[in-house]
Amino acid sequence: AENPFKCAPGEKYVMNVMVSGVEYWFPVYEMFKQAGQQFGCETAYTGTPEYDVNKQIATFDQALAQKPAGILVHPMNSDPFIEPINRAIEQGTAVVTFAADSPNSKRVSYITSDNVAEGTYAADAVAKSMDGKGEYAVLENPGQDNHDKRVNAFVARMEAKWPDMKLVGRAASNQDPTKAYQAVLSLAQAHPDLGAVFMPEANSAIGAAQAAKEGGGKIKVMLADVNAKILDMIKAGEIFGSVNPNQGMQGYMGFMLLWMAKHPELIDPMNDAKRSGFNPMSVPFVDNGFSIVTADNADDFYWDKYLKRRGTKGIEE
Amino acid sequence: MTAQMKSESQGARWNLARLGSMREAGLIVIILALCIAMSFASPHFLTWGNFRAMLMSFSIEGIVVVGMTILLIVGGIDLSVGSVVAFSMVVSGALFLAGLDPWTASLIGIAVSALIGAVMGFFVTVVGLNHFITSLAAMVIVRGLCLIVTKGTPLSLFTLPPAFKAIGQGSFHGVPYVIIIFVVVVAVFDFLLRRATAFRKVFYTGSNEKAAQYSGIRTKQVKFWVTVLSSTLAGFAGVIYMSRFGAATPTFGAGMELNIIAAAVIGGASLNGGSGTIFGAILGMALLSVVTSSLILLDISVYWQDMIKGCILLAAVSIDHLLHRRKA
Amino acid sequence: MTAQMKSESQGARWNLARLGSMREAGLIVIILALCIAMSFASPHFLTWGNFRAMLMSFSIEGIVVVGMTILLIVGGIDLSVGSVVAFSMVVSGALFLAGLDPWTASLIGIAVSALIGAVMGFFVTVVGLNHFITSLAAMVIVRGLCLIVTKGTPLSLFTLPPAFKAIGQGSFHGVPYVIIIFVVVVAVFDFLLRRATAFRKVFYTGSNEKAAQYSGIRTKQVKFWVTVLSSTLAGFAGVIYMSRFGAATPTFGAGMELNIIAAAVIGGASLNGGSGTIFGAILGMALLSVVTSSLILLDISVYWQDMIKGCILLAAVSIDHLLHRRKA
Amino acid sequence: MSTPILEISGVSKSFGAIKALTGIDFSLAPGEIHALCGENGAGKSTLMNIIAGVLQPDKGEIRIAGERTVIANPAAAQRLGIALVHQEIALCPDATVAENIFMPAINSRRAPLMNFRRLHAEAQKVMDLLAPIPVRTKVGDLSISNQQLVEIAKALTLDCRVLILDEPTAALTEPEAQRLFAIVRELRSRGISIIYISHRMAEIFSLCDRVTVFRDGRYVATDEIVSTTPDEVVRKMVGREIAQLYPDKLNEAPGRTLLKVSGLSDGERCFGVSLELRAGEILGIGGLIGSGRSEMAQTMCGLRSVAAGEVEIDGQPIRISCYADAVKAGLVYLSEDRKGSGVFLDMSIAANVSALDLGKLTGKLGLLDRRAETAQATELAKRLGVRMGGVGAAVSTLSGGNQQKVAIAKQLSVDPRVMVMDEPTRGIDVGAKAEIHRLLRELASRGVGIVVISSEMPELIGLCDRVLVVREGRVAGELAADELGEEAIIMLASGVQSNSHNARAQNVA
Ligand SMILES: Nc1ncnc2c1ncn2[C@@H]1O[C@H](COP(=O)(O)OP(=O)(O)OP(=O)(O)O)[C@@H](O)[C@H]1O
Ligand SMILES: Nc1ncnc2c1ncn2[C@@H]1O[C@H](COP(=O)(O)OP(=O)(O)OP(=O)(O)O)[C@@H](O)[C@H]1O
Ligand SMILES: O[C@@H]1[C@H](O)[C@H](O)CO[C@H]1O
Ligand SMILES: [Mg+2]
Ligand SMILES: [Mg+2]
Repeated sequence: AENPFKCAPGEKYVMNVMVSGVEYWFPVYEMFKQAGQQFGCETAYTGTPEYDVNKQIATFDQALAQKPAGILVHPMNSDPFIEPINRAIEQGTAVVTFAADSPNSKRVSYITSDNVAEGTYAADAVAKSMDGKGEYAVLENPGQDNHDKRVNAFVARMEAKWPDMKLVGRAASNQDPTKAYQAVLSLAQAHPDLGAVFMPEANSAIGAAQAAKEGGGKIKVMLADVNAKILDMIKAGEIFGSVNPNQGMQGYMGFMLLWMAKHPELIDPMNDAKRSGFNPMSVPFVDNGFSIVTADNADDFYWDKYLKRRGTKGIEE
Repeated sequence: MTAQMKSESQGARWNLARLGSMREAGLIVIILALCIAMSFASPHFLTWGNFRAMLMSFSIEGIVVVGMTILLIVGGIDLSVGSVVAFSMVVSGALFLAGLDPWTASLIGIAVSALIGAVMGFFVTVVGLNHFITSLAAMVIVRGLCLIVTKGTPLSLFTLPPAFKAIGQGSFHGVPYVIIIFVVVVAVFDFLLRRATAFRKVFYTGSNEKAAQYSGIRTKQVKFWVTVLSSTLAGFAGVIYMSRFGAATPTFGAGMELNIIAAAVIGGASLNGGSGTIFGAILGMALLSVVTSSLILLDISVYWQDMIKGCILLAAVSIDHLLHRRKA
Repeated sequence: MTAQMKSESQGARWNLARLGSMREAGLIVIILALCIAMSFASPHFLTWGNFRAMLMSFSIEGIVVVGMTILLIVGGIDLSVGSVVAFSMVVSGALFLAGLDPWTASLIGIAVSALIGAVMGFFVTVVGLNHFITSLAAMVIVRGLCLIVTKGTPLSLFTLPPAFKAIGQGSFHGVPYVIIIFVVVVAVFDFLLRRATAFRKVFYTGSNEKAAQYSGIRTKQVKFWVTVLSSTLAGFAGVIYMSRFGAATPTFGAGMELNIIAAAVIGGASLNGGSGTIFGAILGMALLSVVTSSLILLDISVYWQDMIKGCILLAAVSIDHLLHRRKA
Repeated sequence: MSTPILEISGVSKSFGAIKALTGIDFSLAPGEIHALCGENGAGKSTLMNIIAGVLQPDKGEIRIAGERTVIANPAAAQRLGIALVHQEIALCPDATVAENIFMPAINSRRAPLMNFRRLHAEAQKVMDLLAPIPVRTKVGDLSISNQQLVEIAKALTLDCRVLILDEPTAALTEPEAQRLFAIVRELRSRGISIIYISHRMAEIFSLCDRVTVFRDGRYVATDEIVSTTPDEVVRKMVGREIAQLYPDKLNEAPGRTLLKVSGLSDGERCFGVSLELRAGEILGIGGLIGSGRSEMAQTMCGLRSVAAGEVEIDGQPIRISCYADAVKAGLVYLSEDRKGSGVFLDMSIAANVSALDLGKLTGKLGLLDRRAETAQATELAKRLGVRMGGVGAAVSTLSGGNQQKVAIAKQLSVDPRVMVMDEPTRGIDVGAKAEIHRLLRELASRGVGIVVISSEMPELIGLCDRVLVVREGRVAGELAADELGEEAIIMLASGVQSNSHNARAQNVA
């Protein structure tokens, strides 16, 4: 028979995010796009450049108005997306969430790296390098779910497994490098023995790492996510390390999940789906894993090098 | 004289002849021109779905714009609106989760917002601080309160009863209630601002506070109540957002104030007080929304969106200004 | 009269007797009070290290505050400063990565920032838009340009030569260059603003533009150049940030404008123009910074930080206002 | 005759549909003081603004010393040696008196740094010529009349060939005005040409050499002062004879007490003021600039906080904690500071007129009856002869005198029991002034209490039945109708015996 893994003409899959100009999404889309191309589908990258759920929903709605086959969405907040996602499902557009979820909606699947595992791993790495003893602090971005999970997991792991590691300060840096800079400077003043600081994203880390460096380099900086600057600093030993979600897998598997959700006729599992009219494609959760970025492997995480290697135009196609 | 009185008596604002001389005419023309251009550029633009998405995206904010415009007219400004919207959501949401029925919870949320307005009003009229710094402090404090109430995590209000959710998510013969509420609020306040005696005092106070005092107007009272009104409308918007989103997010609406103020200013409100219309401010909001959604529909690269958006905005206000100036 | 002349001739600003009557006295008292309270609460507060840390954290922003204050005095406002800071970083950074030496690259970055100021100045003085809407559009456009240049990813300038990095990271006999630059910029502009003939025109234009015009002052020119100055200083700050962080982040400085304006307003600048001092604005900045770092030092929960910060801010400006009013 | 220093020919200027000037001719000889007269809205200020580069003419030309010139902006006018004291005070409220006085000089100065010591010393010297106002004061803290003096002092510092004074004395009292005249004469003797705009005929006839009259934006005539009379000038201005400048005074005993003030103090500028106003009479209040007349009136009406004292209206003591209380009790105050607190410049004439009592224009549901508002404004504007495009026009488009009429219309729109009017006819032309005086008399005879604070001596004498004179915040004395005279008022006001008082042509005004 004919290869079933092919899109009909005009079949389009869309990825939708907030703060769309930010680097994290690009490698996700890169593989989303690749999977789409391999299936002969159209793909598009959409979203709002702002950190604003209302605006993101507007772009989601707009994308929806064009009746795409599926949307891979990073819902900035969970519940506000229930109604839009359900509306999408009703009109026949498949929806998969990634990196953040809307669990109460009818989205088909949710793909993410395990934020708790990331925080836990980061805690272990930091504690081990300090021989399980010392003071640490965290910078936060209160209100963003995946970031909160990472921080909480980090702290929880320390408490559970490393009793001699002492949490001496928490400050909100809200993804702003200057706030992170000031926070780390102040923390270092209040706690001269501060040995490590963890933050759940890369923007703050640029400021935090600089402050740590000016403090004489005694403070180990640990974070999640990467960018060129972070990688350079990791290589130079100025940043201790980073846990980086496998963005490529997030995008690729995100597409696959969408595609399957849109083509349930390909699957015929042993259950009551067929008889009762449910979508037989049921994979509620996928873990796309994460990488530990150290000086050894940092070179493989540069976005521009990756783009050059692949010879594509990134999100602009 | 008779002719004048006649046009006056017809309520006349919608009279075609007068439309040409309206402050808002320039904006209407520009928005229409953009829409026409867009309908050629993208087949998706002139669809009910897209139109609905645009209206939905600004109608709740539109309620906040109403309060802000009146506050700008009196010579004030309110940077705290985004925080108050969130706080109203959060308070109502928390009370609902604590077992209150959502309607009562919402009323309390709105009342608390009004109270915040009253506190700001106190600092402005009794202590004598200016609106900018007072509302800036309020913005920070109220955002802090949101974090304290929620411990930073969004409240999930999945269990809100359908009747309540309908406000934000339901529709009447295909027209979402949100849009209906928005249109009613705008129409009522636009009318009141043009016609009601109480609101005339707002213009006097904003135009020349001293002259208003010398006309026996209690300008402090006027400023106080307008401040309360702005916060109350923000609180009302917060409740509708809660119904629409079925959630109460502590970080919601951060940065909203700039967009709101921009809409009012584009629509002709002066930051120095004394002038502005609700209708104009809503057109300002509509302009911002049309531009944003056009860029998305045209599939403009995200890298370029902000730049193009800013340029269109600048061009639009320049054209509007020049059109209007020529007339004056 | 002789006594009066004498105090004048002593340059007098730092004369203790006059200090009491200064606009800034209230703020100084409040900041000192906070510092004293803090030194009891935390043994780390009154250390050179902490003082240095606080200075470091606001000194670059302090340069932006200087420009903003002058712009507020002339009756303007600049919402684009955060974007311009980022753009200056990004342009200089990109040019450096393209092979230019960092000094030339930085000069170009600053020049481009000045150009942005000139474009805004054009829209304000020739087209006739107000500063608010013009700089709002510029904020969006310039942020967009940052995205276009960087494609959304921070530029890593790890390879900047040590001599250049020293500006932002090095120090001279223990005093960071950043602090030295900050102090010099503030001192120079504070002096000029009080004493230079050219800057008097800024006050006149902001106080009553018409009166200034009637006196032969080309107020449009004044407004134009002040707009350029504000952007140029923002660009200069951007270059120093680049040197400090060894990176150029397209999203850098988003939301910075509110903090900057708040500092100037706390320090006595009026949003209606005509008054303000650099020294006051820097005190405003210092107040904000002391509060922020105190909260961290005291290990206040992140959920409570905003609320407490806002309350202290409100209390401080209220006390300052009342102290000052009593005198008047 | 030598070439005129300034010559205007065929200048026209319109604002939209309103023709402010039509083919105006005017010429100013070197070293003369040339009066410019005309009704409110005749176009005087508009022409001066054209000469000073503030406005551009639509048609016509300007010659300076025979040479055709375009005056593109105020800086250009300054370079040509033209200085203008604006009718509406245009000073920087946040700057000191000294800086305001020397603003043009500071602007053109090359020295990079300010020398504040010299600035203050020199400014004080200039200021003292007019009044001893401390030059380190912020202008915003000065009363409106003192601001006017600063505005004049500012013009004196300019090295000019042509000095234009647009109603400089509108809020000045006799002594300040006399000091100004001495200075103006001295300038003339140095060859400077002066254009002097005023509605006070006495001043014109004692000061000027020639007089030009405008009517409805057109040139009417120029005469040598010596060969004309005030009556003739007025006739040319108004186009008709003005039979009687002041209405008849009260010729019966005044009625019941309408307003009684006892022991009123604000603790700062007025102390222990007591006065009584009775039905049918017009009470005048005189005094020097800064004597505290305005403060007294403002305190009475709740516009300043009361430290001690009582106010009774119709025998009823009233509690006034703010002005709204006074208005409710029927006590209204007309501000001397038209631009600052008298009118809403950006708002329509109709909205200005109705500001004092919106209640009576409010229908059911709290909505404003705009038809009634329009009708009210139209009626009052007609009664006061406001020259305007329509009651929908912004007040800022009116001439100074017409703005003042709007401010008065606002007071008349409520039916007050007592009106306290601070410089009510400031900037109002002779014809309209007579009209307003008649109106006040008529109101008084209908039982409305009228208090008139005026710096214009002839007005106090011609209009009032009784005058209180205020000195340093206290009532210095009272003059009955038959005691009224300039000398008597001045003596009480200044507290010294003035023997060589140079009485002006009293019969004229
Ligand atoms: N900006 C403006 N817009 C519209 N009309 C104006 C404007 N300025 C002046 N006018 C009109 O031009 C006419 C002349 O005004 P102008 O101020 O020159 O009168 P004036 O002779 O100085 O009167 P006054 O004695 O009251 O000062 C008036 O009818 C006035 O309403
Ligand atoms: N806000 C103020 N601060 C300081 N002094 C003031 C203030 N307002 C008024 N004064 C001063 O108070 C005195 C009396 O004021 P005012 O000028 O109102 O008196 P007046 O008798 O009404 O005279 P006129 O109205 O003719 O000037 C003046 O010396 C004036 O300079
Ligand atoms: O920090 C990033 C982004 O902020 C986004 O939320 C996606 O996941 C995280 O790794
Ligand atoms: Mg005039
Ligand atoms: Mg007075």
